[in-house]
Amino acid sequence: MNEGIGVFGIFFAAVFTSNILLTMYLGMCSFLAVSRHVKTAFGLGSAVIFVMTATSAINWLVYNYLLKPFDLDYLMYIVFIIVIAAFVQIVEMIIERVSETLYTALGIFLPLITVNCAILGVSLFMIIRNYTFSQSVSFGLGSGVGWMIAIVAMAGIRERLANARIPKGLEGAGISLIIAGIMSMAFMGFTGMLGLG
Amino acid sequence: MNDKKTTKQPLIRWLAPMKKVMWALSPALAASVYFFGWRVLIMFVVVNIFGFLSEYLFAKHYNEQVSSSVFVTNFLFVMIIPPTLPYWMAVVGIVFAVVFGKMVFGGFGKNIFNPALTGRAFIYVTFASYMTGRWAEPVQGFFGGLVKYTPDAITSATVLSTGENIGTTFYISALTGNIPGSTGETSAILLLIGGIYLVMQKVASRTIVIWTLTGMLVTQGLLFYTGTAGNFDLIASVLSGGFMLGLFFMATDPVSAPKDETAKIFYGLFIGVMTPVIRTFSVWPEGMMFAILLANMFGPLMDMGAKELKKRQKSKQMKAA
Amino acid sequence: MNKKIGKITLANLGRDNPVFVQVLGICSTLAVTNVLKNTVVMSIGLVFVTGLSNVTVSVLRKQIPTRIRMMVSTLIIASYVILVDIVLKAYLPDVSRQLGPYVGLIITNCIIMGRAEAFALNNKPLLSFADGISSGIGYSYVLLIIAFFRELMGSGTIWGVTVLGSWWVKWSIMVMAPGAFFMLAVFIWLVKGVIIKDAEVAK
Amino acid sequence: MEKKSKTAFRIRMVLFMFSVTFVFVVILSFVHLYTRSLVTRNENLFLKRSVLYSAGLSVPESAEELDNFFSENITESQGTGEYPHYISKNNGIVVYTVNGAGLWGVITAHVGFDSQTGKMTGIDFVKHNETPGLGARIDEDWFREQFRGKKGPFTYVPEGEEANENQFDAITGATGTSKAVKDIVNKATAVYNATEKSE
Repeated sequence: MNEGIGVFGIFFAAVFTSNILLTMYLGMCSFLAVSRHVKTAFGLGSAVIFVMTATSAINWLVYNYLLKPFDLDYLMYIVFIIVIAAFVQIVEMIIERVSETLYTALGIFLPLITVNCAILGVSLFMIIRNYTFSQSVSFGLGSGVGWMIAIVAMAGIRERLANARIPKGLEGAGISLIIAGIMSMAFMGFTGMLGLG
Repeated sequence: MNDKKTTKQPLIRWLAPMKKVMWALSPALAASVYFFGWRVLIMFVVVNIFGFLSEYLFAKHYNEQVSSSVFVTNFLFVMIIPPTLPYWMAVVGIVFAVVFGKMVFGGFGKNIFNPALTGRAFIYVTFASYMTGRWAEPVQGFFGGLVKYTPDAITSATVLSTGENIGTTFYISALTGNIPGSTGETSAILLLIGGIYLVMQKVASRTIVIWTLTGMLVTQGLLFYTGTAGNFDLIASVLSGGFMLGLFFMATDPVSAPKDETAKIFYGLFIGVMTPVIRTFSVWPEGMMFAILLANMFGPLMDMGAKELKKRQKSKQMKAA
Repeated sequence: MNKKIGKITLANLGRDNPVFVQVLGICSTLAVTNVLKNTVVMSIGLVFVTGLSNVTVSVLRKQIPTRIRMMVSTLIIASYVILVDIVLKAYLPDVSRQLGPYVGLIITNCIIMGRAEAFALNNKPLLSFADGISSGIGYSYVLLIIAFFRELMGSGTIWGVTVLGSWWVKWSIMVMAPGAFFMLAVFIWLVKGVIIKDAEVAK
Repeated sequence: MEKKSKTAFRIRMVLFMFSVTFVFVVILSFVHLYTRSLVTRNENLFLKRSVLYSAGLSVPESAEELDNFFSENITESQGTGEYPHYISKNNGIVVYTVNGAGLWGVITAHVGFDSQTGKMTGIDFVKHNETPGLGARIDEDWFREQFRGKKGPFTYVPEGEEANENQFDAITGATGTSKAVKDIVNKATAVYNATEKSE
């Protein structure tokens, strides 16, 4: 087990020093596609936080109590992706029945999440890094929060840029990449805090 | 796009506030020539040429004038790089600053991040050892740098990175500018005068200055009195590390700062709080630069939040009435 | 049939290149582009997975119930990625050790999913195979170009061999995260600039 | 009527999913079992190579020679101290297996010492999860080689200066990993010093 880093340290690292989006490029597709408006970005962000935290917990349990004892860890990828897909489907169904408002707020984003690389990424990283259960959950939560901060800030910037004259060829994805680059640079200011790289 | 406008307009569009910023910066810049030698002046010319060219190419493409804001960027950029930086690195920095910090966002008035700081952050991360490891000691003697091309003594550390030798002598040197550091961030008193002039002229936002200062003093105070910040006391932290320059000339940049007054409070506080935190805990103790860039990043959100807040208050008042 | 394959291949390599037109799938692989060697291995793995999963989805396309088609495609993709992972571990242990978790992340690469959804579900196996391989290659060469410049500027080396001597000051930002963003943005800018100009001339 | 078709549809869905999963799992399991011995063999060879490398001994290319050379020269010892170590029979070299917290997880390293001079014979990283191209550069030769013949405790080489006997070059842009390596070599030095004295 990895006792080197505390639960809070992992959370902090996942949000700031090693933001899953700005330093590992995970979740770029939805990041570029759904960052035009702050409101939608916020909705997707909260959905990601929820799913990421929950699936990292479930996947940790599945891995340590089902796959490992039976020596099946080579099937990890398949199992994880199915867990994520199934979880998203179930949540979608529950939300649909329980609350109309929540469904309109979150429901539309849920199908997008299955293909968000960041979700699977979190599950894979936590296994490879040998995190304990509580470490995994805080890693999932932190990565989700970090992702949301990045996408909401990006949406804010893009809303302001709505009428700006962006050079041809940079419109859309290009300019977002440049903004993400500068954001990633600004986040380097957090490097080394709490003794984390 | 075509006919009327194109032909007979002057190349550069001068804006009054921009001129004022340049006036306010000039004394400190002159002082750094005195402290660091004539190389600073050459650096200034080089940076201005390349900064201007970068903007000119874009402006030409769109058939527009070059806005005088590019010179403000050039001024600021020269002041926040070490006086001994190789010329070509400065060129990389200023081109990045103008192109990726400003022009790709649609030019003057549209940039999200402060261009000079964007350029500086880029070369700071790229050429870390040149930007952090080779500070020049100011040239000593009555004529100072006026008889020198470049300073002789190089030191690997500024006060910001070591936190040693802080005392009255240091305060006085920092106030006059007789300390190693970036070209223009050394002379605190001249920056202060320039800054106050800008605030009086209403070019720089008073709200941002006040709240940044408040946030900074409170946070630094907390860190200092709990012993976390070493022997870096309040006076030292205000006088050094480009805080003055950032406070008056970059945090208040009217384009990249929020427009709403309430949002400006949050913006100022954010910078004020983040600066000492990054200075104390990060391995890149460049507090002011990273704090302002981060604040720029969340600036649009702050504006939106403030608007939302006002809307809610209004609707509440409506209901009450 | 052959003509069609050629047409699709050309389109995927050029005008419809998934990276700069759709800006898909830059997530997982961008992270390894600071070293050319890793990028090559990742690209080979990716081309392999895209091609085979496209064929498989295409073969099964009439049987897959529509409601679970995403899950089925993901499952197929994941299986091929595991295959790549196992093969790397057994025959190229050094490479596998270096790439670590990033091989697994090929699964979530949006390009593979995107091609399976957009193309393989409606086309015959052979055609789908061509489409998968060519969009994989189209994607890879963009990454290779980016990796080439990042390694060259960031470390002064190509394929681990020092090319630029000691006179070269390494641009450390290039091996760090922001470098990839700027590099890709500049690349898209250049390419789109050219394509847009072409299109205007054609009109 | 409608209900029936719906149930039928659902059953078909589940069956389909099940069969596809089944087919793939069977294929993968087969490949996995087929290559498993190869994978463990690779890991074993890797470990041996790593021990020899950090002991500063020559590393034979072919697998068989490696096995022979290893068993001739190295004895594994779980014995004294909390860290497992390997001892080279003829040369008086001790190799310790040391763990340390890296940026993203545990870094395991083999650190070798020459018990006559007390200097390091080499270092090799067995397992780590550092970022490819950044922290993972600890696997590169220039980084590992610089430790040979040096003596801990270590500090970084200051910018623009030559390294002296107890300094090493950190990796640009990988502050966390560099610090982890510093901790690991210093820990290994401490372990070595402690066990040497007790013997």
